[in-house]
Amino acid sequence: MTKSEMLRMYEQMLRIREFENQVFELYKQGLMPGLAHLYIGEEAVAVGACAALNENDYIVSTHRGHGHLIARGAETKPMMAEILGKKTGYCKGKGGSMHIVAYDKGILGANGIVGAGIPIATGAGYKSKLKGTKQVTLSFFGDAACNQGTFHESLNMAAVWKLPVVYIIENNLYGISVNINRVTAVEDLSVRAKGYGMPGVTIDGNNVLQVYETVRKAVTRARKDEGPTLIECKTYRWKGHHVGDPATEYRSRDEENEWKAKCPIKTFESYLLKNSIAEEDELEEIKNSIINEIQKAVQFAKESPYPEPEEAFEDLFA
Amino acid sequence: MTKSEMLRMYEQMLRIREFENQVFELYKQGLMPGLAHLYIGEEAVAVGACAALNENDYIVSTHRGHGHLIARGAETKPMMAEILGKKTGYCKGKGGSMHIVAYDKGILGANGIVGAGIPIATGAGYKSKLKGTKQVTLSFFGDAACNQGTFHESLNMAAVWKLPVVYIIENNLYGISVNINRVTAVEDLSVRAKGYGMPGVTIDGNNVLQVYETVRKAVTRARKDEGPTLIECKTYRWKGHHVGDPATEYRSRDEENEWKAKCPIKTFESYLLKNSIAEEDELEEIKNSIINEIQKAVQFAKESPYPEPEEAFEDLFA
Amino acid sequence: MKEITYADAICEALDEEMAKDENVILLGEDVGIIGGNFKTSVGLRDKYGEWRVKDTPISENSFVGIGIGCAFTGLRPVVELMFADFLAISMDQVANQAAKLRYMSGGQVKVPLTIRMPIGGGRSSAAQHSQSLQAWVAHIPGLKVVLPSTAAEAKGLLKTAIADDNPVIFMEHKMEYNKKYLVPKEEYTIPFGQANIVHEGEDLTIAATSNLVIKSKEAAQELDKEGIKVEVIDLRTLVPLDKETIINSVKKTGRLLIVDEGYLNFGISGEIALSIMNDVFYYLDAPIMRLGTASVPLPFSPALEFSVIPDTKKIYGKVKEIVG
Amino acid sequence: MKEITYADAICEALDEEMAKDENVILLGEDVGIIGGNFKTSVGLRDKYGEWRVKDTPISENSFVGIGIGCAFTGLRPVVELMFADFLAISMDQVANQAAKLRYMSGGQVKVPLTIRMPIGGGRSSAAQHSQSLQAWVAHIPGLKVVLPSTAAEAKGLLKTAIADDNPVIFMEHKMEYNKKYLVPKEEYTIPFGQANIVHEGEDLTIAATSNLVIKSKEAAQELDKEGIKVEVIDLRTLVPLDKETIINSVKKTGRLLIVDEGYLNFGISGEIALSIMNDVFYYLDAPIMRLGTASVPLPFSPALEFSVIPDTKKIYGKVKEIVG
Ligand SMILES: Cc1ncc(C[n+]2csc(CCOP(=O)(O)OP(=O)(O)O)c2C)c(N)n1
Ligand SMILES: Cc1ncc(C[n+]2csc(CCOP(=O)(O)OP(=O)(O)O)c2C)c(N)n1
Ligand SMILES: [Mg+2]
Ligand SMILES: [Mg+2]
Repeated sequence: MTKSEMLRMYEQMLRIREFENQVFELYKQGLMPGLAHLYIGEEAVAVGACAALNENDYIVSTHRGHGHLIARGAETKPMMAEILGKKTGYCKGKGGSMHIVAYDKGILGANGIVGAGIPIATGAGYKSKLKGTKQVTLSFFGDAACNQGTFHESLNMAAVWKLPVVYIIENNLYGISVNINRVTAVEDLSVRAKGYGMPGVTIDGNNVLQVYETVRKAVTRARKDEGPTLIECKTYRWKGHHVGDPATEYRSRDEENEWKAKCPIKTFESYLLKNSIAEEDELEEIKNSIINEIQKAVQFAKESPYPEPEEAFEDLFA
Repeated sequence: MTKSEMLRMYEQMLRIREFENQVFELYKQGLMPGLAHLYIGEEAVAVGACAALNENDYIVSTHRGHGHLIARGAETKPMMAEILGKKTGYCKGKGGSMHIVAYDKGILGANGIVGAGIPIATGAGYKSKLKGTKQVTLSFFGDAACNQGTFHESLNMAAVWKLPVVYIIENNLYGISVNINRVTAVEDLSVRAKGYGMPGVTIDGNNVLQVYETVRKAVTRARKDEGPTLIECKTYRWKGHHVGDPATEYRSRDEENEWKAKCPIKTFESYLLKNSIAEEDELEEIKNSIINEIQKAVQFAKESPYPEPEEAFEDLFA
Repeated sequence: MKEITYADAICEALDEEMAKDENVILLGEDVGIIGGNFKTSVGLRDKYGEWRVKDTPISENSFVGIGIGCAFTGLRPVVELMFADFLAISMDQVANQAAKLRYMSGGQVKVPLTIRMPIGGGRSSAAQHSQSLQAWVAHIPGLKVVLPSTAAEAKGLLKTAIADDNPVIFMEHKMEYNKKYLVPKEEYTIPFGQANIVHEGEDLTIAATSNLVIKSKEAAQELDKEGIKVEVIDLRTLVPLDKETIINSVKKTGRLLIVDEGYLNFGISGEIALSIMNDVFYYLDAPIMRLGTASVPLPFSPALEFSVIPDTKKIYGKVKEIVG
Repeated sequence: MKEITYADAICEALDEEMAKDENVILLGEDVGIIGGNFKTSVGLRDKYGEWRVKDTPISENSFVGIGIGCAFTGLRPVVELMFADFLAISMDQVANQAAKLRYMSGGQVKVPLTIRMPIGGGRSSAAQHSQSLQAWVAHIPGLKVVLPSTAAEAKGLLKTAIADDNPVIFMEHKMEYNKKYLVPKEEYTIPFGQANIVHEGEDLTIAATSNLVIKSKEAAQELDKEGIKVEVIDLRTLVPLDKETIINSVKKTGRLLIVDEGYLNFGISGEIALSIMNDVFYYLDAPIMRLGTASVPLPFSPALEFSVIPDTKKIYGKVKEIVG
């Protein structure tokens, strides 16, 4: 990995972090309709994974999708505008935080139904396999999604048909308020891969280089038509389940602090500095440019017009 | 296991075989409405498994349910009457072959939706756990049902909550025309148990004693509140998927003959004789009494009246 | 009377029934430690223990099935779906199993199962978390379908649901949870199949469901001032449906407007109209009209969402249109 | 014209579209080696290979989802559900995903997906394999819904479905598969949203779906002899619905009977009636009537089943009741 590739990953993690911070601000200011599920703390997963893709590959995201979208190259202006329900948003205000699609980036969509993106990702894989296009699809989903029937059904089909899909579990320990240990008896969710006949591995989801390396191998495997892989990334969401959840009742501040100490961005920053890959001021510059960019995205979103009521009746049928 | 217990198992296997033979006859004579899925060839699974139960335990069956019901003690007269759509049937003609319930025997129902009985069985287990009744539930289902989401979801919950349920896969190699190897990459479906954190084992489903022993251990475990077990029984259905399927297009006569040579009844018969547990004429007597019983069941069913059209409007709400 | 929220009223109904009958249990996502996504079961896990108030994994189809297995074997489970939209995931257990098992067994078993879920738009929850899918369940024989309006209605009807020996789909409106209402202090229940006239009038009948009953009443009060007397009927239960109350009212008023938040197309309003048509046809002074959610997925942006769902103003406008 | 079965007509439509466009694929249980449970894809796997005609595991919700993923990325998949009852298992992908993804994306994507499935009773398949669930899908914005009557209709409409850039629910009647019909020899398609008058008359209009069109026509021919002239309309597609043809006919006849095999309660007939009410109200000589399946689960025994589903005799009887 070149220096510029590494700095790109660093930048992308920062972009997600700052984007989410500003989404939270907009929520607190009462400017955001509905809710949003923040990706803060999990940045290394999306960024490491998407760094392993080619331009014409696909990703399928979840309700906690901002991170995946940014990591895959979605633009922050139309994302932020969408989150505020504006006409200039990716979905013209029809989708909102949970449903952003950026088709031109191969982003087949976030999804509000837990587990529902997994078969869709598998279908994208089916198409690539059938057409021999060598495109790979990344399917992101949470620990809790691993208990939906779609996880099981889709992974089974992907394995038996050797589809070019990489399944990435973001195990942040919780599905809303429910700790994964209260609803699943196994320690590592990646063991389920054995039941389908595909490789499964559990890694540190806060280590962007490890995520990148692991996903890269899986992507290569998929591209060579050797089939899917299940990768479990252990990570943590720093904030509540959504912007309105204080996360006070079901987990401890100690636990939160323990994970914050393992901040994926800080960790990578130290790595870059310690190994003299980058200088402090270089990183500072990136930070400033990101803050600036996101500020502009917020401004763009705020200043954009709402859609006209009649637009509600458009875009139903092609 | 006592001699009389073994003879009881032998008798039950014969009862199923003869029952199914006569169901097939009724179909061929055009006396049976709809279709039926015959259990011929798989008798050792139901009989071995149900022999391990106490009187107040539960079973949940499938579309291929006649064998489970008989093994669990359902009476052949109201079963046959139900299959012919008669008023004297277990369900007064409303259910038919795929939907027989015999609540007084703890038979919570056959089910026409593949995989749908698994959560229902799991719920019966939940009740036993909550109430501390020590009742165990057997959940039967086929190899193809293992690819339904309900399999995954239910086994996960049973494992994490340590519910007293024993899950029994009848791997007869096919879901209708589809060989399990064409839709699943793993050799033994019992490996999936690991993904939930429960024990899983694959056994010879044509060996009634092995089925009995394996299920007995799992039942004991469940009764001691140690949780569920997944047991895969390798077996084979001798006939087509249902009475109308000649099974000519998707499997070979050689394969069929190979499995017929492993007939669970013949195998057990040889065992009983070789180990001098029973004499030929004892077994002959059992056979004759069974033929006689099923003949009476057929006669009962044939002679029973159909329900009156108005009865279609009864039994909707309690 | 006391003033409590709609969410509290539901919690009270659950609490009272759980206290009375230890076979009543509650299953669903996040119903335990945090007391439900909409705070409808706060404190119940502490009071009744984790086995009677169970946080489930995200496995809707199967935990509804677990509810059925429990109901089959002697319990009276209440299963919560976090959003009515998740009916789509659990529809097999709801419609092919719970609804049919008694009938298919020839009456051998009963399924005393209540399935609760929030419906409705208005919170920018977008297309997959805002649907009012009563048309799906009302269509399936074997399910009772309840749509309470106020907190008092929700409490009384939920207690009846839990005591019912049949599967009951209980649809709560998510915009109501935090609203306060007067609720009787003493214990009470509200029977199924008895619609409730919440506002009397002679000029036009509105038959409404869920919180559109409240909005219809608001519209009626506004119309009162203009001398247009609207009778507002809270349908309460779609199955069983109290046709008699609607018929009697329409015979008096000669006009009927049906108001429901489900998608208008192929929703419940056509059925309600047609099922009373024979009885009221020769009394009608105007065609039967209805209001529903426009037949598009619920859009996210509030600039779009409010244009597609019915509200007080739209009800008011429709009445004026009909009355002339 | 040539004489082929309804199943063959479907197979021909699939074959023609697959030959024309290599992006057309077929997914479903047993569609491959044995050519479908109802023999609607015989020979296609041999012709187009196992990747374009794929036998799937029993994973309905996910293989519908796979169809969506394929449709998203450039294919035109046809997914087969072995029975319409299994919609209940796949409803999330059908109604929350396929129907909504285009809209939620603000029009960025399209979902050219056809989902085929058999509906209907009459084979003693009992409660879980006999349902006609058109009301569920017709209610969901974003889905087109097709119910062909004869083999010729099935072929022409299926070709249109596959060519459509939107999700189409295509419901075949299982009692028709083995029946022979005349079908044009040359290639043809039938557009959506254009109902078809299959029998003309002035006394009463029947608007019917699926194979009840055929039975309605039989009844009409019987009634002809008695001088009762019935106009029979084959609705063909519920979404889009050709209201104009119904309205014009009812304006002429003054009477409407809607006939559909879905459960009567909260089924499609109420909607059809109400959606044309404003246009025909002052032309009506009698209340609009309808026939549907009685609202109980489909019973197994033929002694019971035929008493709950509509047939020629019941249509005949209902017409007599209305007309005279
Ligand atoms: C099918 C379904 N069930 C429930 C929900 C409500 N819900 C939204 S997110 C969520 C938790 C998801 O947890 P996980 O998959 O671990 O993802 P995370 O939120 O932790 O990123 C739940 C229960 C939903 N949106 N869809
Ligand atoms: C959900 C569902 N999908 C499909 C079917 C049609 N079907 C009935 S039995 C069957 C095969 C079941 O195979 P398996 O589970 O292995 O049981 P077996 O028939 O071999 O005993 C299928 C596909 C069904 N009844 N339910
Ligand atoms: Mg999580
Ligand atoms: Mg099998």
